[in-house]
Amino acid sequence: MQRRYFDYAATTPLDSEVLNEMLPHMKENFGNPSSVYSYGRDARKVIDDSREKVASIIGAQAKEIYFTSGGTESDNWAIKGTAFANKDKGNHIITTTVEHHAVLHTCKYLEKHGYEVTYLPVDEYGLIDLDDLKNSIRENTILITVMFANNEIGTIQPIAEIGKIAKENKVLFHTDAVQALGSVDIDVKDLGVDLMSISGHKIYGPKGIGALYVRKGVKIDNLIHGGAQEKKKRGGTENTPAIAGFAKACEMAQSTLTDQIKQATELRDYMIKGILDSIPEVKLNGHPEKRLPGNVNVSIRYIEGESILLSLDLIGIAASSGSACTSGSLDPSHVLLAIGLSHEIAHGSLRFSIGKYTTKEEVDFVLDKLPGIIQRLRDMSPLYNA
Amino acid sequence: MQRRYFDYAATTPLDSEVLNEMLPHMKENFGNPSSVYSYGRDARKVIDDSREKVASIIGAQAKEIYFTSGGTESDNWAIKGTAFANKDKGNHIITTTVEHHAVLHTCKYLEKHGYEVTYLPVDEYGLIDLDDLKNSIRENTILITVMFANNEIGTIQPIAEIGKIAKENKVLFHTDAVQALGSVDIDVKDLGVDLMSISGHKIYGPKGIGALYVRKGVKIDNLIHGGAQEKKKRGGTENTPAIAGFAKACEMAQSTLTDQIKQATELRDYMIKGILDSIPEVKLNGHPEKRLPGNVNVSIRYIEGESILLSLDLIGIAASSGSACTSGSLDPSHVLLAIGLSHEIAHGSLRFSIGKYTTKEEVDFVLDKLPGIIQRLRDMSPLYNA
Amino acid sequence: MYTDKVIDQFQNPRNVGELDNADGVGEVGSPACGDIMKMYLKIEDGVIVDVKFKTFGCGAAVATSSIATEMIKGKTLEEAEKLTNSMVIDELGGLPHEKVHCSVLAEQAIKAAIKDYKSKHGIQE
Amino acid sequence: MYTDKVIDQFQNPRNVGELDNADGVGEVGSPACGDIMKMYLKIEDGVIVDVKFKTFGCGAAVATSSIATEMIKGKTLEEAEKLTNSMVIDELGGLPHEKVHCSVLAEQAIKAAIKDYKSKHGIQE
Ligand SMILES: Cc1ncc(COP(=O)(O)O)c(C=O)c1O
Ligand SMILES: Cc1ncc(COP(=O)(O)O)c(C=O)c1O
Ligand code: FES
Ligand code: FES
Repeated sequence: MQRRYFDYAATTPLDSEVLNEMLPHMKENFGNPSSVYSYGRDARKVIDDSREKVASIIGAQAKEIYFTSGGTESDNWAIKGTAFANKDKGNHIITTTVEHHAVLHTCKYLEKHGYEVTYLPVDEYGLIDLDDLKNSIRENTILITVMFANNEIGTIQPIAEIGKIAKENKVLFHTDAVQALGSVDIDVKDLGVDLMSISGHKIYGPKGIGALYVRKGVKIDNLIHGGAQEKKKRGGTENTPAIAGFAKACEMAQSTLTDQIKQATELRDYMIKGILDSIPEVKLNGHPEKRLPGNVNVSIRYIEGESILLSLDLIGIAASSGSACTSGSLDPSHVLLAIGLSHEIAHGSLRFSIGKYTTKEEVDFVLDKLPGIIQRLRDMSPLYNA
Repeated sequence: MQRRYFDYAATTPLDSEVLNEMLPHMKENFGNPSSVYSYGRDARKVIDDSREKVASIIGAQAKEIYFTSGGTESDNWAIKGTAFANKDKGNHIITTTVEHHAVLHTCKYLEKHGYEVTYLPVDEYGLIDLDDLKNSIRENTILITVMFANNEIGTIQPIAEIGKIAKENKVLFHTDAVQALGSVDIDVKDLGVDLMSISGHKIYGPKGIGALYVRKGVKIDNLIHGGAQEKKKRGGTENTPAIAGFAKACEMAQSTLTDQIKQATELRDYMIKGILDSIPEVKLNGHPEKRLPGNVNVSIRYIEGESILLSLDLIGIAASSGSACTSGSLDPSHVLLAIGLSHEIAHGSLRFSIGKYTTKEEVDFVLDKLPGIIQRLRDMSPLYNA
Repeated sequence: MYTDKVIDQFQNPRNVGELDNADGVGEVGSPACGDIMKMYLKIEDGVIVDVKFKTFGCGAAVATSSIATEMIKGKTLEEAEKLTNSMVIDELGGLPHEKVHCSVLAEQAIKAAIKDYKSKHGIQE
Repeated sequence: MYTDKVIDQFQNPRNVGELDNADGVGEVGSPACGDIMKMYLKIEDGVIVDVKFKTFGCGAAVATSSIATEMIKGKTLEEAEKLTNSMVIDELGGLPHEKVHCSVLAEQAIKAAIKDYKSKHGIQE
């Protein structure tokens, strides 16, 4: 069966050019970059070059980029690292209710360790209110962490404005840009961002690699102590192949960014319109314009997400859902609840995410099949026609 | 120029069978294992199977294995995670002066956060004294962390005995087995180990992957919070290719362990004898028998390690040194100082580590070239003949 | 994750729908929790002669409802009351751990429908 | 990491050795720090006519010692005293950041040897 992938927001296939960039470092050029001999020096150079590349596409300097094992580690490090290092200045952190669990669970953990956290609410589109943010800042606020773009509903926050508010109030500003990288033009200096998390596997790069941008001068404790790697800020033998692959993926993302945005946005809007036009009682989640170019998120009344996913999977379509039934837990997506959906509606939500390999034919296939699937499930539902 | 690699303790080349195991998961089978659709289910199965394999070679149950980004993260997690989770029981940790920096720097960090750490000294061979250990245990001791085998001098600690002492005193016992895996037969249950760190890239597996064994029932806080991966104990999208590769590498290491130990031990003893016989004023570091099968570590009087490494590198030999001059810092290896070497002697130390691709011809090449290199550098040294 | 039998029951559910003249109706779960099951029973001489269901829930919820209706059709009320979720799971060839609770719902829905029938007909338990 | 010139000076160091009848000898560094340099100068009419060195240290230490001896041979003491470590680094085509301190040692060793000569000959600074 032909498989049609609509879950680029979860993870992306490795680009074959990226793989080609990685392979030599997995085989011959495997040396430890901390060594003086030639094996090591080759690896060192690859890492230095990669750091340059990653830095340049987000407007940072190479020495402000620290490689990590992924977006989750970057988020944990940014938040715990600045919280612990700036304890003398205060113990208050501001975030939002729609963050990724890597941020939310880290904040919850810090609450158990004497920190206070304000979770800013969002409006029906998933946007925070800037006045709210301003009013939440206190004497003892040390960090604002607001995600760049939401992974579920695609909503893009006003990052530059938040950066300005943070700077005016002399509070550090971290943004989780895992979903934004490769989908939005990012310049950390323009945006006034102090710390930023990014990840490789969301942009056709390898899994298990990410980075944290730490603006020069920002005080941060280590999360992972060890050897002298990453200027002593993150221990562990460097993952040279993954670093090389990540840099290549960044480079490719940057060089095709404008085209990618255009192509994805067109397919996205076509898909949203197609779904809304052909299926009654469906609602778009997230902001109509301020959203990731590849994000389609809809709530479908009367039925439950996992059963839709399963039906789609049986005809080769891979998508995702905000229903808790996909994971077997009780509460549906905290993001969908935060934008005001009822549990029932949240359970019936679907996310299709579009990537660089998505074709109009694939979208048409979904648009062709989805109404029938929905109807079949609605006919089984005690809530429908009820 | 033909390159001869003698730094397997730093990192190993990826085995081509391991790479073959990884490639399908990098390309077609790239799905997110947390997803319900078939892409994801394939990945989930790979991870489950891999966890079984890794568990079985160290005598653990699958559910006691948590994948991490490497040995350093595992060490950090084991120590901080148990320290934070068992704060109510006490704040005292026992370790040794010869641990890897991943352990030492983590302990130093905890000292800044209200923990007390005892650093057990070692004898001239690098072994701790078990009576010392017993005497260091206090009412408020929560963790003993002692490495299985030393990465620099190869000395193997009496792990089973330490396990017994820990159990008798109801103290958790973590061991950093990054160097031991694939070189020593390991059974966590027999050894009485509660937590154990291992890493992929030391056993011909991929970089950026490791695991922490956490015995069932051990209380541990997360180090990296996030999604529901790894039974909610370690967030981050799973690195499926690396996990599959790590499991394959474990399997291969286990199936050839006895032969590998024999082959490496023979080459090691041949190399040690060759160096000691042909070069005057050279001393073996580490224990003569209780040492890793692949570890050769010698101190060479009157000359400095980096200049030896450079000379070796120029004829294609890759080795490593305990001299601070290799990293540009001031103090030579803390391990060599801990076994009682003077700064001067420590600066002139060399480590050759032997791996599964090492041949007798390669060893003979080193034995042929090394005396001349040493002599040339000694002739330049103001300490020689002085 | 799901067995072929689960998939078959999900794709081709038996006995979907409602019974206009049902003798007993049971509804369990809540949309907030992500699952609701509604069972309709037609009962003659203490025997379940017809059964229909409607389910809001995951694939496992649909499959367990469907197979449960097959398992009780033609059975006496006493037999039907003995149906447990593990019998349903066995019949499906197993369910993923986190989906076991969905099968409990099917058992409960049937019990609720029988109870409804009994109370309507004044039968003491 | 090292330039070809560094490697060449390391592999084929010029002026290695000692001068039995040196007019000035300078020694800097300590084995504990991992580097010692010893410079021997032969001086005639205020000109360095011969120079030798011995070095315990890294490749950069050897290379800077070697090239420094080349740079001062045939020079007057005044010229030699003006030698700085950045001149040595330039001559080598650069050094890695963490090896810059090794080049300072060469400068210091020469200065120490000249000082030794001057003090032995009662020359005021
Ligand atoms: C004893 C020991 N512990 C920990 C580590 C760290 O492992 P990794 O490089 O996988 O982070 C190493 C190797 O660098 C090691 O030799
Ligand atoms: C917004 C956001 N933050 C963080 C992460 C975590 O990134 P990673 O999977 O690289 O740990 C993800 C993806 O899972 C994400 O979408
Ligand atoms: S109905 Fe929610 S998990 Fe089955
Ligand atoms: S002599 Fe130690 S770094 Fe150069």
